Amino acid sequence: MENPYVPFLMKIEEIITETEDETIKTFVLAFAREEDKERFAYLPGQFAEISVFGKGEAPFGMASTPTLPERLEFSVSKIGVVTGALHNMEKGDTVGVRGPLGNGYCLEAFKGRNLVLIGGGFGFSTLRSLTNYILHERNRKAYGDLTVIYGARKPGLLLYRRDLDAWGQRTDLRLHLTVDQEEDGWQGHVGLVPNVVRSVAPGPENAIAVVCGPPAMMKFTLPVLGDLGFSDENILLSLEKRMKCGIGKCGRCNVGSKYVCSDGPVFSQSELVHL
Amino acid sequence: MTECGTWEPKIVAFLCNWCSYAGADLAGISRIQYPPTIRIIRVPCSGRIDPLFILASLQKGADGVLVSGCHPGECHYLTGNYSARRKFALLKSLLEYVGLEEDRVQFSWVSASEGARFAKVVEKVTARIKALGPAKQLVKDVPGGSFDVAAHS
Amino acid sequence: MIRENARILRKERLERFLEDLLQDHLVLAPRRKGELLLLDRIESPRDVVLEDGKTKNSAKYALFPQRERIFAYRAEEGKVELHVSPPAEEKQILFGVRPCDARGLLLLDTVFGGDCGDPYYVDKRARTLVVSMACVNPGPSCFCLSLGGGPCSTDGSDLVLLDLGDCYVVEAASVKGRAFLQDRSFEDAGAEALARAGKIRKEAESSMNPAAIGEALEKRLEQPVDDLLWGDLAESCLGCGVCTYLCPTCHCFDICDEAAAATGERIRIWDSCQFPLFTQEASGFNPRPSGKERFRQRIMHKFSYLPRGRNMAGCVGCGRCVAECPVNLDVREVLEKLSQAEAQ
Amino acid sequence: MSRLTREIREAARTLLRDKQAQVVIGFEEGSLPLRSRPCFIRKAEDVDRLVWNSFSEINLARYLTKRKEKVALVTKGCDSRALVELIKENQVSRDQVIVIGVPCEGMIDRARVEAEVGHKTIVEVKETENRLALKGRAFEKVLDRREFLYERCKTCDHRNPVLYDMLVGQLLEEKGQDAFSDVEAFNALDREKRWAYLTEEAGKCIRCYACRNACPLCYCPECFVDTSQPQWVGKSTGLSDTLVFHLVRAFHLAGRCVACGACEQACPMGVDIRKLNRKLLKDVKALFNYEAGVSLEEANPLATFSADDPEQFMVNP
Repeated sequence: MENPYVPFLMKIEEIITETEDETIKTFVLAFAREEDKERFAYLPGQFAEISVFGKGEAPFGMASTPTLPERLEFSVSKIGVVTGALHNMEKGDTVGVRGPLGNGYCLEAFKGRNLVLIGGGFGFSTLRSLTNYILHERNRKAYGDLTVIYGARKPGLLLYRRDLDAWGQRTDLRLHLTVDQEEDGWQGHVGLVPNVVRSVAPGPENAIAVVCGPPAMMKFTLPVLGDLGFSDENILLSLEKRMKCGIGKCGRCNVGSKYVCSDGPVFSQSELVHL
Repeated sequence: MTECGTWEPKIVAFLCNWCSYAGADLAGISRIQYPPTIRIIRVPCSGRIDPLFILASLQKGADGVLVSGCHPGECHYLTGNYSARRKFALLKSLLEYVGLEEDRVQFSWVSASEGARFAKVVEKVTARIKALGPAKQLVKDVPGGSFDVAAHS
Repeated sequence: MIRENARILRKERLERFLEDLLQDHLVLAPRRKGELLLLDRIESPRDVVLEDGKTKNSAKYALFPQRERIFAYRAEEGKVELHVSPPAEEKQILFGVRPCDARGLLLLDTVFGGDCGDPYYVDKRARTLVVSMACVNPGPSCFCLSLGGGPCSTDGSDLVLLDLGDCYVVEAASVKGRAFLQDRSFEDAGAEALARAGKIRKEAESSMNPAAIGEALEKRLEQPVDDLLWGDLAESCLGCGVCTYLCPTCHCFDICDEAAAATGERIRIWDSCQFPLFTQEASGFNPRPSGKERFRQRIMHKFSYLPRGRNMAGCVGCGRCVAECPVNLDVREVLEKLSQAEAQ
Repeated sequence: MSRLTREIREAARTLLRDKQAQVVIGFEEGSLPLRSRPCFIRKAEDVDRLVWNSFSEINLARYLTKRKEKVALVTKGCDSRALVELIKENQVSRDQVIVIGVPCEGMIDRARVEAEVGHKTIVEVKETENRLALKGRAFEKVLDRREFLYERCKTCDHRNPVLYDMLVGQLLEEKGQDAFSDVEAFNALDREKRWAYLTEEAGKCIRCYACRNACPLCYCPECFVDTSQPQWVGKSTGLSDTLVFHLVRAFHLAGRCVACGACEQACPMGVDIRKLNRKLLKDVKALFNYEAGVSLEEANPLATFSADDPEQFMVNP
């Protein structure tokens, strides 16, 4: 039988420093074998375990989009042992990848609906994946209005500036960027994500809200969405927990009776209130 | 390696910045010969040495550990080496008690002006460790699977 | 439980029987190592100790060992090679494990088997024959009856032996067990032996006083329990891993790398929900910051989440956690208090 | 009911009734034969749960650190010594604890009792004076409790609490000084034999950390085995890592270990953890003339020094 604990190898093709404090880098990985690429069919919102050999594994959501299947991108914040080691790696180095793991966003159920994507800080990576997926010319028609609300502490900490610039030019997407601390030349919103959600006030009709970000942001955004008329079934959250196996066996990432890795990481708010 | 009879031990030497490290430096500047067996780790003071450093060195494959600091009374921080001496006495005795080869872990005092003494300490320590052969007792066995590790080193 | 197809193994033939098994099997059985009674590999039938109750380690040790290599690697100059060891092929027999341990394997089967199974466990399980020894003399920490098992339960076993004094009644409890019996010449158990077996079984069961743990508790745990009560229940808990490591059903693990300069291995090792590091995130944030939350997790996982998700409690009542807890924190009392606690 | 049990209950009742203490930490009957266990009494009407017997082995000082309440602690000799160290290390304030001192005649090593009856199941135990009456399903046996004490209790020279606010029972005569003959005997073995013994003991360890967590002086918020940056010690049961865990833990207790045996009695695998602690106890006494947990004033031997401390072990070229 296939061994779900053994990673396949990928090469680092590019490393992009995302933030001005250099604590978040995006690693662009290339498949070494065609069969790995074919096996790695994923949905936005899924994640993978990245191995740095000798240091261990850590889970990261795919920041790339399945519409560009040649490369995988992972944005990594330098926090612990594995992430620290990743940050020390260079172009051409080899890492291990295990996945795709977990359940992504249910793209089928999103069809024909208006989408409100709300992200904060580092949690934006899978929403970037989702946004790029929807914006792809093959997919865009299948979905309704797309609103993206994304906040960071300050402008220099916003990820994916190249994408944000491109999205800003488009007419089929409403992009609201916000920062906690204003800086010279900043043209977006100023304020915390929940407050921006309230002022932007996306309509709940035929809409699904997807929230991903730090726990505090999620906690304060939920009641705002409730006030705006979003029902719990139409609010999706992507959770983060310490994980190891990624396949619902090692026992550490549960919220109540559900494992974030194998039952999630995407949950609807209506599921979560029961846990 | 061992088989060829030219085995040289790997000895981790924790040297205090103010005395023993300077002593080693002096030995170098003065071109005093001593065995190339030591791998120096500079520490602020012999008092900084946690027994864990010593055991971790042995786990990672050091054949011996030398800890050296300022002579009593000459510590840059006044009493760091006095505190260290108590720790070392207990550690040395404990390791011996559990049956670790006695000379794997050694301690010395070398001042900044004692380049020659430093060389002699290294000679003596090396000779003792050489007599023991490669360390096995605490070495952590990290297999390379089917890879023949020895063939590559 | 002891049915028609039962056979007889005379005690004087036990040694010969084990010797035969040792020919072509790895045999693990209770044996003494110093004062410890351990389930461990035996070299000779004389190593086996069958009368002294359950072993300190549970049967999971044989199928889900504390340390298991996933792969070895060599990483040099940006290049990495992995080496995954092929599974062993030797057949193994767990001889003389207690019915509670055998039953614990059923829970492990649901976790490690099925879709996206754990190859290590699944492979070992397929190569393993479980021959359990029914308990004629349950101890004061035993509570298997309260969890749907029993001192002579056949759940999870391939064969079950019951001690009649001069001989064992051997019963096949699975297809594998039946095939095993067919291949060997055993006497059929006569009506007299079966009657004695039934009597012994009844006596063993009636010597236990089962507390009702089950649906009522499960129902109760669906409702929130006062946080203060969890604090009280966990007050004496040391937060060590004795209960989880010796438990036949606890299966949480960690995956980590052990590295030398260029080579190393990735290993899978037991971990415990009772340890703070279990859920601590790299940022330092810990969703279960104190012993109270970790104690709650252990109880809820065993008696609420697993029954809901896997249809079986994460407890078989072997009593190891009761007997081995350094502070005698008795899970039976904990469950009783939880059952009685008023809903919030 | 023993006199000590009665007096402990009386003391607890008074302290709780007069609100001198918010919680009394003592022992209650365990749920199994041969066991007592910690209990936390907060209401005067619950004091009758308290007992004192030959199984009151746990070092209750373990429960003092990080506690906010005013505590009355049932304290035998070794608990009191742990308390002294905790006070010296600023982990517990003397004012926070009312010490109910209990002179201790030693605790029973249940493993010995179990071995004595051939590991047959014991279902009931009655203790009267020095007699221990055991009942199993098909046997009865009476033992003299004095023959089944823990090793450490046999050589204990601090049976009376070293400090107390109230005393139950009567002070016992202290035995003579511990001669550490066990350490001498082990030291006399060949080096290879000593190493073989230690590796065999470490090989039994399952890294459950019961020893550490039961120890009243292992209160570090993060143990050295748990650090990840750097990760000093591997997490698996490999022999090297397990040995380093036990060696360094023992060393961290040098000059602090009060020889209470909490580690060995917590260990489910019967690892001879005290082998290391005993050696350090002996050395600390011999080299620095210090005994942990005896005096509130005397400085910890590894926090001080003397100009003429021994150094004949140093390399002198």
